[in-house]
Amino acid sequence: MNEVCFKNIDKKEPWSLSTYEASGGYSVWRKILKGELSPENIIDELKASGLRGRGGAGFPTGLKWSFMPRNSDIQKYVVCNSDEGEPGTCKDRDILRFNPHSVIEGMAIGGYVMKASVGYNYIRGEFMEPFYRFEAALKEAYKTGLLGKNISGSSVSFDLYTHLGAGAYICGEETALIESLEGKKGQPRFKPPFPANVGLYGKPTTVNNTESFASVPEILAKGGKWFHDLGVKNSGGCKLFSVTGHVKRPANFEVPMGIPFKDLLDMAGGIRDGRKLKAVIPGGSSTPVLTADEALAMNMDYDSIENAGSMLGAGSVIVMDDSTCMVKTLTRLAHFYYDESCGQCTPCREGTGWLYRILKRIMDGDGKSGDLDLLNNVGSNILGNTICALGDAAAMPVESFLRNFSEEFEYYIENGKSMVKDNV
Amino acid sequence: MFEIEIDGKLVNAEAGEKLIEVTDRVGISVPRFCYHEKLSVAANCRMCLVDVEGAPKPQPACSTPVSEGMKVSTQNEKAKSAQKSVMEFLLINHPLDCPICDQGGECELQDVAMSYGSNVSRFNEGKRVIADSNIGALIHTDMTRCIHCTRCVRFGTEIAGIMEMGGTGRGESLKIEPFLNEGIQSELSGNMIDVCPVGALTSKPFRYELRSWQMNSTESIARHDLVGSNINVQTYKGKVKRIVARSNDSVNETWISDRDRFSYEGLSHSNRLLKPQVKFDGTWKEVSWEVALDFCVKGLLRSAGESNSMNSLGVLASKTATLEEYYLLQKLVSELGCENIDYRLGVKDTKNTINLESNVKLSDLEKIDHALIVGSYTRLEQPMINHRLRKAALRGGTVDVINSMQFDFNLALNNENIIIPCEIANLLASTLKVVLESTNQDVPEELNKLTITKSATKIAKKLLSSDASVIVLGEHVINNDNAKNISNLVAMLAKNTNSSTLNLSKTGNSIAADIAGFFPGKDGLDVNSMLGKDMNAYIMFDVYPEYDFHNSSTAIKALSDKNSFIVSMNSFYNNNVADYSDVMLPISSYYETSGTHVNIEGEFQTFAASVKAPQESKPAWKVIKVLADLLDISGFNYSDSSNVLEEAKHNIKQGHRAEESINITDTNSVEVIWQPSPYSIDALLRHSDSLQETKIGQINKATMNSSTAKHLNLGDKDDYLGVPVVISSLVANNCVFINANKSTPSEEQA
Amino acid sequence: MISNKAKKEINSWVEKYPEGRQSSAVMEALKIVQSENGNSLTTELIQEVADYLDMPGIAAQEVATFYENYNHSPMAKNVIRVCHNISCMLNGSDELITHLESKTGVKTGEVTQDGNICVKKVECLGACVGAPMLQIDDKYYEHLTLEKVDAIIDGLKEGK
Amino acid sequence: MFDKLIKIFKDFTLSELLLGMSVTAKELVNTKITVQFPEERTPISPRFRGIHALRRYPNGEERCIACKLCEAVCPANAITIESEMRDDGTRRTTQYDIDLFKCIYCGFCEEACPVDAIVETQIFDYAFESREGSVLTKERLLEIGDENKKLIDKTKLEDSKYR
Repeated sequence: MNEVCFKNIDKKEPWSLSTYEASGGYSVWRKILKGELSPENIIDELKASGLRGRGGAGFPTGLKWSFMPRNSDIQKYVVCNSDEGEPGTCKDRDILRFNPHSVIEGMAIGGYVMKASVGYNYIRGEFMEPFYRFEAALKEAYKTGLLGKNISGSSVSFDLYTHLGAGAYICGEETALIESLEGKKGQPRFKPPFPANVGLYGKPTTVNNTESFASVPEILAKGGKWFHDLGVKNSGGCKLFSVTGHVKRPANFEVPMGIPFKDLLDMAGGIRDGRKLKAVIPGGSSTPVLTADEALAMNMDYDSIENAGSMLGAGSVIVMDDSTCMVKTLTRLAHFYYDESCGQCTPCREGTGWLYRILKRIMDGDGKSGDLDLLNNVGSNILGNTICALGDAAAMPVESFLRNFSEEFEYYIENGKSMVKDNV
Repeated sequence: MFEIEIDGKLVNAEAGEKLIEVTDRVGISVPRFCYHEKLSVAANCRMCLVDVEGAPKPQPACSTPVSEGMKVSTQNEKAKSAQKSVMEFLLINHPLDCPICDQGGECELQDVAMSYGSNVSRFNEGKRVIADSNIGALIHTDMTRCIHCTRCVRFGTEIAGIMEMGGTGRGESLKIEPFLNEGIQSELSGNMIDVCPVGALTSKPFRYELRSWQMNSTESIARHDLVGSNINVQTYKGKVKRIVARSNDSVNETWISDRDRFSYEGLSHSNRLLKPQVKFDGTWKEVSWEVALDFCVKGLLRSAGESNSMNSLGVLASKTATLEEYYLLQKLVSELGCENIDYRLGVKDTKNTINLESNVKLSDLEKIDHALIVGSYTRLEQPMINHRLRKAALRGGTVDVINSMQFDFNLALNNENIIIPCEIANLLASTLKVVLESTNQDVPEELNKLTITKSATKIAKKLLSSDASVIVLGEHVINNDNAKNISNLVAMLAKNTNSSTLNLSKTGNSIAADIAGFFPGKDGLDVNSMLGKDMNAYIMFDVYPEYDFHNSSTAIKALSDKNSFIVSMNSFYNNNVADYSDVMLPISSYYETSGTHVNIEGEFQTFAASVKAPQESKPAWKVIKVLADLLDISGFNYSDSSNVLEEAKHNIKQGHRAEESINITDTNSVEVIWQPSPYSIDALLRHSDSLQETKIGQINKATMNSSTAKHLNLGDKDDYLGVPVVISSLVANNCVFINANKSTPSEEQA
Repeated sequence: MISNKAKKEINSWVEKYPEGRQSSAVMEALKIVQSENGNSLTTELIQEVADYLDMPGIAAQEVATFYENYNHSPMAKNVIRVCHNISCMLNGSDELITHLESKTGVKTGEVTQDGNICVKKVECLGACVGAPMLQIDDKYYEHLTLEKVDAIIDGLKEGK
Repeated sequence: MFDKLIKIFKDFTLSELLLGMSVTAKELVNTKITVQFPEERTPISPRFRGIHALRRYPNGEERCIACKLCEAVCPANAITIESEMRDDGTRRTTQYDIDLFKCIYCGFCEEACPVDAIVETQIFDYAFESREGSVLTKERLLEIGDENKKLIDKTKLEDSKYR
């Protein structure tokens, strides 16, 4: 536990450069500056490590980095996505707060591999504490000569800046984030072209999650194989899981992939107040909800969760006990997507509002018998028809909530009140 | 080139093409709202979703590039269900007010809903309502109907070049609106009505008048600028009710300027001249055509006097007549044995003015890599040509400008030279010198004494280094003291730098006038000589003296003082015309007669009459024909205006070719450039109320910098030559740039 | 008017972006101007920011209305942003909000009469392990109880 | 022979006459079916298509919004509408004429109307004395609507369940 991003978390001032360097930080970066590591080596190591994008989509990082056109001389960019906003997820905030240098080093390495001399870390606007920490770390790094033009006499240049968001969940989508970085509304772009060809300011760009970048230095220091073997097949390494909801000790845990959900639940102290587990959302609010039985039988890795009927996502485990009213929970989530839809494409703009209004009506006691079919149908009409994944994210919980807890919804429509008596 | 399969059919596709371009080409219909062939792809309406084999989700045809071996279905279950669900989403918040919506009957949403919509709504929640914003006199908004396709937003940023509409807010509360409620200011704004697929943006002057199916549509040509935009004139019960763009990629693509779109309003203005009138003892009497024409004939014959010579007849026409009208009038006059004929009413000295040919195709204009604009604000004066130049600039072309005032161009300028009018010739000459020197050619003596300035070197370098460049000469220099020199210098510059030229000073249908030979014969008088002489008679064709003559009060005085017999043919009533004329013959205005417009490419664009001339007014070419018959002149047996055109085509005249000499004169006093404001250039525009209400229509100012104002002893509350003074540092020193929607300057200043 | 201090601050952001891409700084510029203008923006200010960054006014307006952190009507000195998304809801944020409403005497989204406090319900603030939580200015307050909230509000009322 | 005897018998007993009288007597007491038009009227189907009327909303506002769908659908081209924007910004007719010489009373106008403004009433007995009377103007149509409001409302209500 706590071997990569959180390895210094228990030390004094874990965010300082000295703490980071004392545990081997920047060793990889210095090796690069000395010319001892080639981009190809790094990509091979990353591919061997099995590191998959930690932002939710789980795309292999090594492969993503190899997509960047490396031979042309045009300006390229690496961008770190610290616009953490998926309900249930709060790991990047802690990485920025407690281990900012790992992100800096990871981004610098990325810049070197992809021949991008400029990087931006897009931090969500509300994360002011992490922002100050990161800025301080940047200052330290510049002062020590780890960043800048022709760093310590080498031919490597890397400038890193922070950009602050201003409150829009959609900017967590990489193309929306790029638009936002350009000073526009955070409306996702359609793909193709992919950012690796046309990204920030029209230049090739790679966007990775904070945790992905933070994991890179440790992987390269200890070897891809070491990292891979921490986890299981198809899900290499360890990952941060934010366990929240009805648990005794909600917290972030960096644990090897493939750990049984039960163990993770125990680490968080189990269900609070001696209640029973009712449902689990394993990967953040956009992933399908699982019943207690499904959850208890699964392990925390990509394949196992997919087999259980959901997705690992960003590793945000939301635990619900038997006092939870599922109608209310789904309404809450539907409101979130309704509020955060960017409004660009039709199904999401119109559909999220429709979903929310139907649920709200049910909550207000005005549900009608056909409403559940309608909800399902509207959800499936959004699914797959939008520019970005927000539409899908809004539709997927609806489908899974209705599938797994249909009797609760039917009860609510019929009786105008929740089936769960003492719901919170 | 490779093959792809769409709906089981094999079709050819080119790499880089989008799927929708292929389906459109082969005639497979894919519903769409946000896609527009002349705008960038947004892929936001999601209506064009189709099933691409191998893709897990349906793909939007507008943004999916074709690839070899692609198999696409636009009709299968997956595609249909995606399209139907998008249709439902679009309709849930769209009001059901088609019966009062002006777009009803020509609405893309309505059409697509017929095939993809459901007849029952499953949406039981409240519909979204959005407050409208007032965006000016031309466009009415009903934003509740908006489907957020962002075509208008993209039109603004990409075509008009000013981002005026934007999408504010997010999610369901996304609103398409302008920022400040100042109204849309673009000179191309009316195209937003055309691109809007629903009734959110509709024509304000046309509001609630008719349904689209009630009107007849005739193809016509708009004549307010040098391109002759292709339009459809929509009429109802003999009245022009609306004008919309007609696609023609070699002329106007799918866009037309606001001038072309809304000027029709003037046709039904109460100021139309509707009946022939004759002045008996100083008072006007409405008479029949027979009486009026008889009066004309008698008057003209009497004016010839005993010698029976028509040497003392002057014939003047405005710049807006058709080729046929110019030709017939010219023929009539020359048959009478008179050579005093001219259309260059606004030119101070016809011997010293621009004579430059245009030799670039409009569609090639957007491919040039450099343009030098001399004396023109192309954006407002020639919007469609400016649009092509802007396209060139967006493709990476550069634009240099030599002007006397800094204008708000909507394209990036590389190098802007703001100089006083008398220096323009010097700058061009010194540029020519640089060009000649750097190409190792002999420098003519006249240029030897010139010093080479930095800006001249810059301009020359750019012209020399460009493969396809164009020099654009505008209207601002027609009355420059060195106009002829400037014209010659531009021609020589173009020759030596291998550039094309574009002469924007021949506005209206002047090119047709030249072709028809509507200029003084060898011994004939030009306009200014006529006015300076005692002419016994005049025939004035659609002349509005206070706007058309270079010096209005001198002209009016000349026409009214001398006891000449004056026949005026006009489409609008005008007080001054009534003062000096003896007969007023009501003639057709735009869209009321058949004819031909010759555009800057030299393209003959013939149009038919869309409506009949109102009341007793008649198509002008017929009036001239009958007048010729009554004067017993043979050879006027035309049954149709196309006969006239045929004959005119066989008798194409060449204008005088000016000799290439340069002799620059210097002036030291304050120089005035008088330019009618864009919506005041002809009688029809001046009578179009909605256009006059717009910001552009309201332009009426004499701009000068503070030191010029001081020199002239003027403040910003004063008038200069009857035009309100605006003090601004945008104008070159010692220069006054007047943009007026009123008459031309009066005597005192000339 | 944008003050010189604000301009300096905006410039420090503009420097981060490539030349000609100064409009990337619009989000921060708007925040800076907003905080100088008592926590809210006006159309004039937005136009000024747009002019300063050489971008169309409507583009700045789009940004100012798209993102949540901008206010377009007079705002309280202290904005209490309470997360009411799923993890916080499971941990009693609704109760918290009701409590805050009764404590401040105004509904969420409204400003107290003295212009001191406004409670806003917001979506996930990314501190789910600290649920329920709220944000005032730059600071997060996590693991809240009704007592802790009382103390925070009292602190604000005393003008701390 | 026998027939002859019966005839004689009938003739003498005046039976034919009595038979006839009995019919008369029966009809004397039976309900009468002759309708004294125009004082009396036969029942008419609520769906009957007689002369036209323009209806108003309860607040007195005319219903017609000048959508011209009736004009478009009219197979006899009997309807002529001119419209403009009224000062309050609403879409209204300035002219609404129905040429009764052209009208074939097909009822399409009523079917097409999205706001139930133009209706065909049960009135079939109407006359005009001048040629101009053959054209029902907007004013006349509204007048007919106002005069027969109760009747129109009643018949439309009766018919509404079958629509």
